Amino acid sequence: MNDVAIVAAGQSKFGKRTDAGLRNLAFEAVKDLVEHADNISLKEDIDATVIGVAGDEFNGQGAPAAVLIDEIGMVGKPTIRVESACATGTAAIKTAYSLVKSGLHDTVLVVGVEKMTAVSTAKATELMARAGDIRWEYPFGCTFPGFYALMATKHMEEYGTTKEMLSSVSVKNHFYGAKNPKAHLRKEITLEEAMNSIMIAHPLNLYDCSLISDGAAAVVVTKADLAKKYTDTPIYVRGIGSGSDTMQISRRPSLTSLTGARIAAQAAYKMAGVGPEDIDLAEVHDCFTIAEIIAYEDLGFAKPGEGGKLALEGQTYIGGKVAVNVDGGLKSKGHPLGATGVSQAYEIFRQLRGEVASEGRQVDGAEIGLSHNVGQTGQFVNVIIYGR
Amino acid sequence: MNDVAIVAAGQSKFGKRTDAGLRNLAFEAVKDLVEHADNISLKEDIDATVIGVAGDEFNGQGAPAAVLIDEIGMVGKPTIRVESACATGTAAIKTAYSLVKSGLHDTVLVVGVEKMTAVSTAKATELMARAGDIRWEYPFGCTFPGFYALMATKHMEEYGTTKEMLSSVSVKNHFYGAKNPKAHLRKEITLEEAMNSIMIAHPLNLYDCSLISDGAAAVVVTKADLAKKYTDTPIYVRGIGSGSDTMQISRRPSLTSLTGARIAAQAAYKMAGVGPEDIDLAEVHDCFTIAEIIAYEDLGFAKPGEGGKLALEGQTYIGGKVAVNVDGGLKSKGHPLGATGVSQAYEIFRQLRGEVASEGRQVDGAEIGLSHNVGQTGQFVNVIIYGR
Amino acid sequence: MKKFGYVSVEHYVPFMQEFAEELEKGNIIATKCKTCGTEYFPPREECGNCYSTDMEKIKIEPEGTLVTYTIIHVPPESHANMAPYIVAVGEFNNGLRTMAHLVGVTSMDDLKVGRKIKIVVQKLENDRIVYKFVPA
Amino acid sequence: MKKFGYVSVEHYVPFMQEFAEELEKGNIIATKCKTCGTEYFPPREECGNCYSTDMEKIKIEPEGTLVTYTIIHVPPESHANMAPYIVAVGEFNNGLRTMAHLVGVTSMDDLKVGRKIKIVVQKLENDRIVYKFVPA
Ligand SMILES: [Zn+2]
Ligand SMILES: [Zn+2]
Repeated sequence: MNDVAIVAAGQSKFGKRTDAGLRNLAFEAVKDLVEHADNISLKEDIDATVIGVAGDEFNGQGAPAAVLIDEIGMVGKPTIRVESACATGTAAIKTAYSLVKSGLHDTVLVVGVEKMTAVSTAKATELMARAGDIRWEYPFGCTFPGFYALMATKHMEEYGTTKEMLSSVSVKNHFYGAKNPKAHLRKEITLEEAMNSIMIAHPLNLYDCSLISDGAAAVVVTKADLAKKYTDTPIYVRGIGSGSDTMQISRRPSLTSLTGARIAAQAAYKMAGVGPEDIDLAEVHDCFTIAEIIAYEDLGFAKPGEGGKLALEGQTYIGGKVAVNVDGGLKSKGHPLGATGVSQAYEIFRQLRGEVASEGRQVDGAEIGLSHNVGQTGQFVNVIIYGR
Repeated sequence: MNDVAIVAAGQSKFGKRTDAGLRNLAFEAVKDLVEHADNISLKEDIDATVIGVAGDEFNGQGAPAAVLIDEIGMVGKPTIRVESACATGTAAIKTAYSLVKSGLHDTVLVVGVEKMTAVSTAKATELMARAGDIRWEYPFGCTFPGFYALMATKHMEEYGTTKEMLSSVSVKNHFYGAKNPKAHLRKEITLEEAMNSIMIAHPLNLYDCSLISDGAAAVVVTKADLAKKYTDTPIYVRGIGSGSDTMQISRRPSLTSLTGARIAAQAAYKMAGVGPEDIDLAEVHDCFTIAEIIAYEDLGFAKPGEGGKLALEGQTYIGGKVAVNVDGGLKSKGHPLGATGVSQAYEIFRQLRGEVASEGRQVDGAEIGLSHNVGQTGQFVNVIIYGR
Repeated sequence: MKKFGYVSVEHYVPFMQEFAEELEKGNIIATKCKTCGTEYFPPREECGNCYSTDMEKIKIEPEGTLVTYTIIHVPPESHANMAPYIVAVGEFNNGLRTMAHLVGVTSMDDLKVGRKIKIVVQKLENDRIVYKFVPA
Repeated sequence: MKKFGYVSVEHYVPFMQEFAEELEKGNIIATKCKTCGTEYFPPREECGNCYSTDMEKIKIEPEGTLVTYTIIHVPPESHANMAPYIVAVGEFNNGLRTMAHLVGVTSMDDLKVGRKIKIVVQKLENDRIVYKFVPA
């Protein structure tokens, strides 16, 4: 335990970044990391990079890691690109953890990035739909919101989860996103606005859906015994768990929980030696409001079927049972696929170091943070637990 | 050293596989692995998978690892897809090594696969060209053969490397590929045929270029102290080295050597505690004949500029200085991008266990094998050294 | 050559062509592994449970249950002019589930999770063929 | 909006638009980091050496050297009707290298590695613009 640490983190502004291509976004995150790092020289201290990019087709560049490491000055050093759909960012961190812990590389720079808005929304929707089974589900035009809507319908039917509960998640995440200077959509919304926005995939409306965003995030992962050389306040990786699920969502016995997330959470808690009650703040994968509610249940913050109530009662605001997505989450901060899991680490890194106070959304005294990152509809899930 | 072992390996037939999609190819490699494994149950013994696929667009399936792990019965278990262009396969093995050595997972199944022939050759050429810099080199229509042709021109100019030397590589690789039942193009060719085939990108002609193939390969990677449970004759990973290079080939100071390959080789030799003279057989990345000649030099089998002579003298046949690509190499065996690096491991696994004798291409008493896998034009290079 | 579904992007393997041909005859085919008995629907030509390729065809009975549904209002590019449409999950043969469009809905009652549905074959334009759910 | 090269697939950032506009004026622009002095050609708006974004434009002098070349006979889909064409690497300003088509070749001597070349701007159809090499 505590063998691997994060010693620096950075993030670009998320948003519809007409000013920036894939390479510029990665650079911006790394530059932000460099400017906020305590005592690290990328040129001298980094031994390898891991690049997280989910989709080539959004941007057109094949094998994108090559151009990215050149842009950020890492030419010559080993690099690997990893991809796990929307869980790409945590897959990159897990890979970096392994490279470090295995002894292959001492210090690894992780960059997660996605440029999604260069294509039309219809095209982006198309590309994301193709991450569903192209043989048996894509031919029916089921979109990403559609997949989660199938779960929402079932969750509502089985547990009495209401539209109001779904919308409460959105209201909370916008509340915090408005305070996050790097968030894509910085505005508070009312419950009424959330409930009455245009329908995307029944029962999910516009405010139930995360944004299509451009953005990047970066962290430096190193051996614990080197960590203090780079910063006085490293954050340690205490647990990593991963799970997966059937390709076809229709084949799953349960549509109200992500089996892969339960497997991942259990493994991460076990490795970290903590339970849900120990988590001070959680970054969960709210690609859709229903996904955050299911995450509460899969992570053990609520019993099965009671996630909606937790949201409605405001128990996932700061000061509640557990602070969830107080950076705005995918909903308001944005969801550049490859960046998301790394951005979760970025947020937890800053929260555990007490660096978010000036933004009015610091979880005071946070000691343990959890990152829950879901690819597609649970075919890839990584849960990572970080501690001071 | 010797902490991580390969205990089982399998491969699909490589070729233009109109009968098989991406998922079928992966299944075929895993089935082959299962049928040849000594004592392993994938269901019980595998803790996670690493999937190597280079390009989504060849096949249309986004986030392909999800459908592949479902097809091969690994649902529920952790998975990561890795990509490093044509070096994807070894990136997957390196990732699996790290996951095992780090202690996160004990036993990992690696599957490398690519379905390339579903699109036209022009489209495949286009997609591979887009792995070059889409901003500064793709706009000039430089193909993959074109990139290597730029190196060939320079190598010929600088060292007097001849067309005959290039073609000798092709003749050798076809000689061995003809003996490999899983090779794509199983026919011997004469030096004359090789030298007079149609021009693709001057000075490289058809027989200088590797094939566009469908195929898959799989290996099981585990902790050394579990290895003997699965087989009496595990093969150990003794060294791994990686390097990279500038995105734009035009910016490189040298065009007669791959800097990333030199970095990777040096690191792998150092970790393994061996040198070029200790290598009994090498699987090198002969995407083009010039690439194999440069590999001889980068790996230290020949001095700079003398790789062509090594080929011409037949020193890389079995019985020569070092046996290179005696499975046919990318040239004759085929080059399904994600599968190639895993197929190199498959070949070395079988050679070091003495299992290729019946095919008439066994390197007798081989103790140490080297895998050299290059992504794009050296932006990703992995060198892995395996030993008995 | 018949193709399955409203759109497709992947290479069409012989197995899928056979599946589409059976559909044309009105047969909705699942597969069952002769070695370990695992049933696959949608069908597979390979068993991920025991790595056998010795599979037999079994038929999907038309009567089933609506597991869940959604109404797609914002479609992907490939379905640009079709929205809104209902995508649903149905269960057949006591446990085999698949996705399809649900059509013929005339009241909210037709959308009740758990209600009886039928799976039917429908030919489309452009030599395409598909199965659909209808309220039973 | 001008675009650089014969084809492009990526989102066109303002920096590339500026580059194309300068090309139109006949200026082939490289960049130099004001902080650490690193020069970039093709140009960049960001310094990968010191992470500064404070860059100045510098001009590429037209006289250069042919580093290497190839003749593309089998082109990618996007260049389907252009083959054969010569793709070359040229060196300018004593050490800055880039790729471009080499045109105006009349003898084998024009293809000699190390020979003098010039880099010139050429407007293409469809509002595209490019630089090319010609034997000097
Ligand atoms: Zn079976
Ligand atoms: Zn600088």
